[in-house]
Order: sequence, then C-alpha cells, then structure tokens
Amino acid sequence: MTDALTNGGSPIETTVLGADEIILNMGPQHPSTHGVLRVKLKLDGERVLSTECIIGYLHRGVEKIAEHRSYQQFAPYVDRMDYVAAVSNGLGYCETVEKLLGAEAPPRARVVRTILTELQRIASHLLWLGTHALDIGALTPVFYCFREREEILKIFEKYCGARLTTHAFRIGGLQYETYDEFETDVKRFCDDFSGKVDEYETLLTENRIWVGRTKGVGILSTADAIALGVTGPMLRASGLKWDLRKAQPYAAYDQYEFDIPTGKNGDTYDRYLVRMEEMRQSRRICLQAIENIPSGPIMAKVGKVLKPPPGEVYHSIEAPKGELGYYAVSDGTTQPYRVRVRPPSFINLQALDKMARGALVADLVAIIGTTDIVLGEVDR
Amino acid sequence: MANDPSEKIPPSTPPEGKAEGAPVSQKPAGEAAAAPPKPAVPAAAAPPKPAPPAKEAPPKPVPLDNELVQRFKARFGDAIREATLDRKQAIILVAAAQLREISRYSRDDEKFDMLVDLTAVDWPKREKRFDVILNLYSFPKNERLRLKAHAGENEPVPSVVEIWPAANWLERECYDMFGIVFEGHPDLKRILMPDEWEGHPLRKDYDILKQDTAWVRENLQIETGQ
Amino acid sequence: MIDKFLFLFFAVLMIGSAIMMVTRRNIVHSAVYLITTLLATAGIFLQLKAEFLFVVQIILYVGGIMVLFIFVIMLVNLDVAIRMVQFSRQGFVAGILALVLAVQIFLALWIGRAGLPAPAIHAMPPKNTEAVAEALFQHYMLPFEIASILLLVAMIGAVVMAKRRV
Amino acid sequence: MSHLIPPAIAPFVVPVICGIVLVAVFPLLAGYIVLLERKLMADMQARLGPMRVGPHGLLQPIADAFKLLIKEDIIPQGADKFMFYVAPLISVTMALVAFSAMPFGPVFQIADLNVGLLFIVAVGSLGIYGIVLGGWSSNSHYSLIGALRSAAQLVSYETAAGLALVSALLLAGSLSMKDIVQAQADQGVWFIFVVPIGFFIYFVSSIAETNRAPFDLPEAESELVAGYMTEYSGFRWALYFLAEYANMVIVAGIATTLFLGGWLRPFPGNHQHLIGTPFELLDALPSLLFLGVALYCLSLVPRQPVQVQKLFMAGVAGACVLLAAVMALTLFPPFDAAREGVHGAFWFMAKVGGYVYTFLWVRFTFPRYRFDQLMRLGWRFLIPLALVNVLVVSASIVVQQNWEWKHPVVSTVVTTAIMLAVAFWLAEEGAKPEPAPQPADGE
Repeated sequence: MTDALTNGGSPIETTVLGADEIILNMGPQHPSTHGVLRVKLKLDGERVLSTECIIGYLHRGVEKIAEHRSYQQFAPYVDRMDYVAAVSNGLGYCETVEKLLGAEAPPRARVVRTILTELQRIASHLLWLGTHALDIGALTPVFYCFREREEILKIFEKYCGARLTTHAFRIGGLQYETYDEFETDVKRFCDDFSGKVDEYETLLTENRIWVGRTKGVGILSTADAIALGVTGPMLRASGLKWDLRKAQPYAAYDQYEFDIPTGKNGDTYDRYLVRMEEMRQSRRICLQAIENIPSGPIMAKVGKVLKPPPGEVYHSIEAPKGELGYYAVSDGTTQPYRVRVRPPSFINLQALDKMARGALVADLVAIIGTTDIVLGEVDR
Repeated sequence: MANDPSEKIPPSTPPEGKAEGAPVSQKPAGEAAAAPPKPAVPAAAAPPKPAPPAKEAPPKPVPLDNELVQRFKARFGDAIREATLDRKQAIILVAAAQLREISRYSRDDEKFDMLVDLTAVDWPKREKRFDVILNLYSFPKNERLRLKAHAGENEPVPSVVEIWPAANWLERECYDMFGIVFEGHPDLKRILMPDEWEGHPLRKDYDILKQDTAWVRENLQIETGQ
Repeated sequence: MIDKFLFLFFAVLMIGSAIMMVTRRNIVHSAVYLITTLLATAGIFLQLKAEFLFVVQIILYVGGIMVLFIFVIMLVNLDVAIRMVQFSRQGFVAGILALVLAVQIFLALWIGRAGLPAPAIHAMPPKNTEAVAEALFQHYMLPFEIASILLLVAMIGAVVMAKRRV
Repeated sequence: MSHLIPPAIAPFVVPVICGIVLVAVFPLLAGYIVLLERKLMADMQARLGPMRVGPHGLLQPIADAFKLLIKEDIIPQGADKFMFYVAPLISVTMALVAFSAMPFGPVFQIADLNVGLLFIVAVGSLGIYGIVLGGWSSNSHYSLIGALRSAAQLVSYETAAGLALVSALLLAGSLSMKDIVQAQADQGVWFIFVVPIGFFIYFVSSIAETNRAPFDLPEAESELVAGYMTEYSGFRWALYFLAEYANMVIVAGIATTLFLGGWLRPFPGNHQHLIGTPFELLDALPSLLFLGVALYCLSLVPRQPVQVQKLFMAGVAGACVLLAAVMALTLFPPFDAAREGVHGAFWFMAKVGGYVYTFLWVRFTFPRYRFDQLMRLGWRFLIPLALVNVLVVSASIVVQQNWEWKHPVVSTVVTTAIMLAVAFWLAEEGAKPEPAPQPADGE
C-alpha cells in the first residue's frame, strides 16, 4: 500500500527523515481544476517542485471541423471553445472573416456587438470570481456572482434566444435587431451592478485571510509574462498597460472612454484587483454605448455564399481571458482552407509552471483559479 | 512600471509611416490608436466611419518593400525569400534553416517581443508541404509581423523555444497536429492527442472521419469513436 | 468481583496487544496495538480509581505522543521497513534474556512476598487530582522541576537541530 | 415516582436513559444540524436551500440518511481493509463517548466525573485516530495528506484550546463539569465576562479542532478533494460526518459549560413577571418561543402544495405546542423537581445552538487559511496569547485572594486590557513578513 508514496517518481532523498518526493496527480477529475485539466505535481511535502499540465481531454478538433464547414456554418462552433464567453468568441470569428472578405459591419451592428461583448466580459469575470473565491474557500461570493450573471444571460436570451452558446453575431453584422427594451435592460443591469461589485469587494478585498492567501502568491514578472505570451488581465496585472481594445481597436471601442487597470506585483491579488476593476470599466463602456446606438442597417452586404478571395488574415480581439486570435486562410472556395485559433487560455496556462514553482498545493489552487482557464478553449 | 510600452522604447518606425501599407496595424482605425494607449485617445480618434462601399476591389496579396523588409534583407540576404502584404498585414517568407536567427533578430533588434502564435498550414501538393507560421507582436511599436517558413514532410524546423518560451506548447501542438519536428525543442511530444495516437489530424490527407481505431479499441473499449 | 473481572480484562488486553505490537510487520499496525496497550493501562488506572492518572494517561500518551508517533511514521517511507526481515537471527538470544528476566522477577517476588502489603482495598481519597498535585508540587517539587528542565533542554535541542536544516 | 424503582438500580436510571437517548437521537440531531446549516447558508447566499423533501426540506436529513445507508460501500484497491473499516467507528465512538460527561442540565448527565472536563477533552482528542488511520488506510495521496494535516492541526490547536480552558478552570477551581457551572452560579457571573480573551482563544481553537472552515484544511475540497474522507462512501462516510457534528456539539458544550454558564438562565437576578401571571418573564420565555414557532408553522400550513405536506407542517406545529406545554407545565409548583432539569436543558441547548450558529456563520463568510498560515496562527498567535492569558488571570486571582483586594470588575477590565494589548502586539508581529530562510550555516 505504501507504493503510493513513490509511484511514478524517482525517489530522491530530500530530507533526513527519508521523505521522498511525492508525485500527485491533480485531475482530470478534481474540484478545482475547472474542468478536465490534469496537473502532475512533483511535491516535497506540500511544496510544489514542478508541475506538468496534461491536457487534451476535451479536444474536439475544432480546427479540423472548420476545414469541412462553410464560413457561416463554422460560426456556431467557435462558441463552444470558451463556452463561458461565447459572444467574444463569435465576435472574433465574425470580424476575422469580414476582414478576409474585405467587408465591414455597419456602425449599428458594431455598437451592439460592443455592448454584448462587454456584458459577456462581465459575465465571464463574474464566473471567474465566483469559482476563484470558492477555490480559496469562500463559499458565498459564487452565489452572488451567479445572481448577477443570470441577469446578463437573460439579456442574451432575450436578444438571441440562447444563454450560453449564443451565436449572437453573423458574418457581416447581426442577424437580429435589438429587442424593444434592450437599452433599458442593459441600463438597469449597469445601474445595479456598480453596487454589486462593491459588495464583492467588501467580502474579499480587505479580508485578512483573502489577502494572505493571494498576496505574493504566483508572481509573474512583466518580462516573464511577455516571454510566455501571456495576455489579458494576467499581463496587465504583471504591470504592462496593454489592452487590444486600446492598442488596436476593433468593433466600436475607439468611441468609448475607459481605463486600463494594471497591477504592480503580478501576483494573484493583483490579478484579482485587475479583473474587479475591469468589470467596472466594462460597465462604463456599456453605459456609454447604450446612450447612443446609431441607427441604420445591421448587416453589411456580404452575400449569401461567402467566397473570400485567396489569401490570409490574422485578427485578434481582447477576450475576457486575453488575446483571442483567429488566423484564417482562404483558397477562394466556400470553405476555409485553414482556421487557426489562438486560444488565450491555452497560452496563459503555459505560465502555470512558472508561477507555481515553490508554492504550496493550496497556492496552486489559487493560481489555477486566477489563470482563468476554460478547458474547452485550452483543448479545442 | 512599464505601463506604456511606447514610452519605454521610442518606436523605431513611427506609426505614421504607414504610407505604403506599413507593416501591419490591423485596420486604419487602429493606426490612430497606435499612439500611446491613453483614455484620451479614443475621443480624438476618428468618429465611426460610414459603412464602406459594398463593392471594393477584392483584397489580395501584394508585394511589400518597406524599411522593415529592407532591414531584414540587408541583414539576412537570401534567407528572406519574399515579403508580401495581405489585407494590410505584413508577411515575410524566410528560409526555414535560418528561422532561429531571424527570430532572434526580430525579437532583439526589431522589438517584436511577443510570440503571439505559432502554427502551420498544410499544402500537400506543394513540394515542401508545410507553412510554419509565427505571428509576432511588438509592444513598443504596436505592430504585428508574420514570419513564414516552408518545411517539407520530414524536414525538421529549428525550434524557437529558447527565444520565446511561449513557443513550447505551440510547437508541441504543431508537432501533434501536423507532425512537424522542431529541432532543439526541450520536450517535443504530443499535447492534445493521446501520446500513442497514430497520425497527425490536421494534415489535409487525414480525413475528418479518420481515427486511430486501434487506439480507440484498446483504450476506450469501443469499436469506433464516431 | 466486578473489579477483578475488569482488572483481568484490561490486563489480558494489555499483554495481548503488547505482544501483537512487537510481532506486527506493518509499523502502523504496531502503533495501533501500542495505543491499545496504553489505553488498557489507562483502564487499569481507572479500575484502581485513579481517575486523574487515567485521564492524563489518555491525554498525554494516547492523545499526544502517539499522534506524533503516527504522524512521523506516515512521513517516513514504509516500504523499506516492511520488506526487511523482521527477526534477524537474534530470536535465540532474546529468548534467553527474556527467560532470565522472568525468572529473576519471579524469584524477587517469591522471596520478598512477606514484605508486600496486602492488596489495597480501601478507596483512594475522592479528590485524587488534588492528591497528585500535592505530591508533585509540595513533596517532590525539586525533582519535578529538574525533570521539567531536562525536558526543556531536550525541546530546545530539537528546535535548534531542526532549525539548521531549514 | 422514585419509590417505584428498586434502590439498587435507581442511580443508573437517568444515566442509562440519557445514554440511550444520546446514541439514538444524536444522529438525527446531527442530520438536523446539517439541514440548519444548509438553510442558513442558503439564506445568506440568496437562495432557498433544500425545499423538496417534506415542507421546507424538513425531511431532507432522513432522506439523506436513507440514501447513505443503501449506498455502495466502496473499498479502494490496496487499502488496509481492517483499518479502513474501523477508522470511522473510532471517530464516531469517541465523539459519542465524550458526551457521557457532558451536563445537559443539572439532571441530564450520564456521569459526573470529578475530572469530567479532562475526560471530555481526552476522549474527544482520540477521535483524531479515526481521521489519521482512515486517511492512511485509504491508499490515496489526498487522504494521506489530509490525515497528516489533520494530525498536525489538532495537536497544535489542542494546546491553545487547553490553555484557554485553564483560564476558566482557575476561576472555577474544579474539573467537574457540574462544579464548574455551580461556581459560575455562586460567583454570579459567567466566565466569558471575566476572561473574554480566553473564550476567544477557545472559540478559534475549537473551530480548528473540529476541522470547520476557515480551518477545514484536512478536508479542503479545492485542494484535497475531500481530504481524509476522499475514498469513503456511503455509511462510513456518514459516520465521519456524524463524528464531525458530534465534535462540534462537544466543543460547543465545553464552551457553554466553562464560559457561558452551562444550564444557568441568563439574568438570574431579573425577577420581572410576565404580565398577569405569577411566572417570571424569563422562565416563561421558552414556552413563548415554542408557541411562536408553532404559530409560524401554522401560518405556513395553507401554503403547502400537497395535502401530506400540510399535515406534516401541522404536525410540526403540534410538536412545538407540546414542547411549549411541557416547558410551561414545569413552571407549576407540583413539578418543581422537573423544572430545573427541563429548563436547564433548554438553556444549555440554546447556548450550544448559539455557539454552533456562530461556527456556521464564520464558515459562510471567510475564505480558507493556507496550511502554513494556519500553523503560524496557532503557534505564533494563539498559544503565546493563551500562555500570557493564563499568567495574567492567575495573577489577578492571586491578587484578589491574598491581598483581599475585592474589585472584580476593575480586575477584569485591567486583565482584559492587558490581554488586548498583548493580542494586538502579537498580531502586528505575525503580520510582519516572514524573514527569508537563512542559508544553512556551518555545515
């Protein structure tokens, strides 16, 4: 029975007592690996010596499927990658194909896209906050977060009939006009939401245990973050003020004012603060956008059958998790020759080893939580 | 704190130098914001443009010859095979053998400090069937650049992990999906597919219904995964 | 009657689990039998109406020391211990020694039996907690303090040795 | 009534009844504590909690217990079977044995040992073997780490808890649970008001000892899946659960007895009468409380969707009325003998309930400590604080006894002020960042 102590690992004498390194398999079924991530840990006591992520349990071959579907047919598939931020996925894909076609969505469509995408960002961050807090042992925030997320999902449902995998946008614009109370719904949500974020912060931000669990844990320096290709809130928490919405605006982001929150230390606590502030900024964008939705068509004239001229394009957006990029190659037929997705979760997850070395198992849980991965996107 | 990259390192190519289709900003509206990303900028940015005319000239790749390409050519000569601009995005085709040196130069001298993505495209009818594609991004310049190298079926490509650690998993994925071997990769093994899987699914000659039936039978105890 | 029965029960339990303890291959099982032995000892204290000793035996030996024992046993790799041959041909020597010891004890008891007091039937004073305290802190104050200092020295020594490795 | 029972067995009647009631009823009680916990948690988290089984989920514990009973009992491959079987039994047995010295009132107690408090603490601490051996025998890393954490945590926090208890013992001057309560009655003050810091230390340590959040590291689900219980299923798992809740009630009972005045009624000096009756208001309070609950249940009856549920709800109301009647009856002179017992039990249970409620409240509010932080809190904050507390309290007692300086209020204020100063100083010290580990000097 004691084989368990040494299985798999080469037993190395590390202490006088003769305690060996332990190999611990976390996942693929584990409460805090957020799906089917499997992390192979090499432990000395409870200290992490190294980690190895074993992924692919949710691999569905999305990129292969793309090559056998028409451009429009593939659009719903992208929703299934980062399934907690389906709207953002859809936006990235639609804009990429529009670029491949040389078309552009009309202004009204772009503003509505912006609003929905920002709501989705809030929803995604709320889900992250709830599960992250749950990982660290705070049982209550998750329910508050889901309460607010529910409001957003209701707006999605009213708009396009779906809550999770929405397929809200079409290549060239939107399929549906906004429903009648769209503006009031979004406005009401935004008005309520400001107080709610404060509520979460009251529970956590200055809580001694929370600070103790997150501050100085999983530090990622700016240089490391860039070298590892880490993007999104994690990069910003590491101190680099970079946001694709500002750097290379898409949709209608160039029209709105918002700040890019950054952190100082690149630890778990900073990542938490950055995401909290991002929710506030997203709310700000929504409020600005809802004030003035331009009238006009919602669909560009792209035709029923899409045949982009041969060539290739890379386009990326600031998804809730980081830079979500699509690299599409057309050979002039109705089906893409190749669609490559640059999944932010996949690349951010690569930084896990860097952050986790020397931490405790309990810290690892916090670090995985703060990486904000969705396995559907990691594995595609 | 390095909150604003363009304050740290003065851009070597000013963003305005886009005249002849500069490398790369994503779209014209984006160029305006290539300046320091500050909240004030979007207010000054161009108002939303009217929808573009429905029928433009269809976009197509055109040859590119700007300062950046010239610097690359001056430095590497023949290793820079071709430079094109496709949908306002710069693509440089380089010799696979020189990929690592060119990458290092791109990172250190041209400040393309982040490897955004590394992937491949399979063109089975071509003599060297694979395109290995590196998507680079420069924080100081707010520009993107795409390096492309051709590789044959059993021809190793130099790994760029030592230049951008981010390439580690990306190269593994490429190997997994296309079977491209990256020379010098610290731990080149499959990442998404099971380790013992036969075949590389994203190759064009790997049918979408195909699978490693032997593996499926042995490991999942079912006849077929379909 | 019931006293005798209780005594026999605890005594048999104690000796039986002591034997089991030294013959188990699995060190955790040994520890569990040791715990049983200690609990049986506590039971005999209780049967003698020494409630305070009974509780202290449980708190200190079973609740404290043995928990640490088990803690350490679990940290150490058990593989090696299990695979080792248990009695490495010292059984013969040990048997002789045990026999000699048994004979010695028996002789001592037999020769000195006249001097032994009759089995104490009278009940202990009802407040034996106070009695123990009085003994320790009044009559045997000095030895008690010396023993504490000895323990303190051992503890500090352990801390210093452990600290160096960190 | 007492003349009906032969004198030979008379002393055993109440203890045996208490014992049977405890063993038979406690599992049910634990189930209802779980239901209460879930309901409270739901209330704090903007949801309803169990609502399906019985009206407002009132039958949920029974359904859960039934489900656990008929579940498959899985033994992992390579487990040490005997240990795996026995471990949960150790936990639950020890927890229930500890109840034997717990005074649920001046009457309801199985045995009043003269070392009662030590006995409860000792036997309660044996439950750790169930956890450690269960974790070890499961042949799983998660279980093993959970067991190790549990052992380390329990040993550390028992020290602090024991020292905190000493401060109250010094005031009571006895180890017998009954005498401790009696001492509080004689001195006219609950010890929480004399040694508040001691109570605080005991409160924190008792959370840690019972493995409850935010100290629930041995079973931290986000790290260790379920810690030492990972491999357990079905009824064995339920036994662990039972032991955990039993331990909660035990520590609550200890705290109630030592610090909260045991079965004593609050405000013994308040003799205000319930208007128009010869009864004291506070004596009548339990009856009124039960009546109130009964009325509330009755008001819920029409809202139940199904006939059966209506009947059940009415039954609950009836039971409450019955309890109220019992509480009220004992106020009348013929039942004076039963009055102490029944009312004492009520107040004892009420205080235990309050203590447990605070446990739950803390659980829903705070995130979980990390293991090293937990150890640091124990060794660098609670234990030094408890040591100083014992010193300060004994000093104040010595001053009061030897110098005949009888100003209990002043001495309490002074000792508490000193202790608060020490506590803040220790907290400041603890908040300082850990010095970087020194490189090994010498060799």
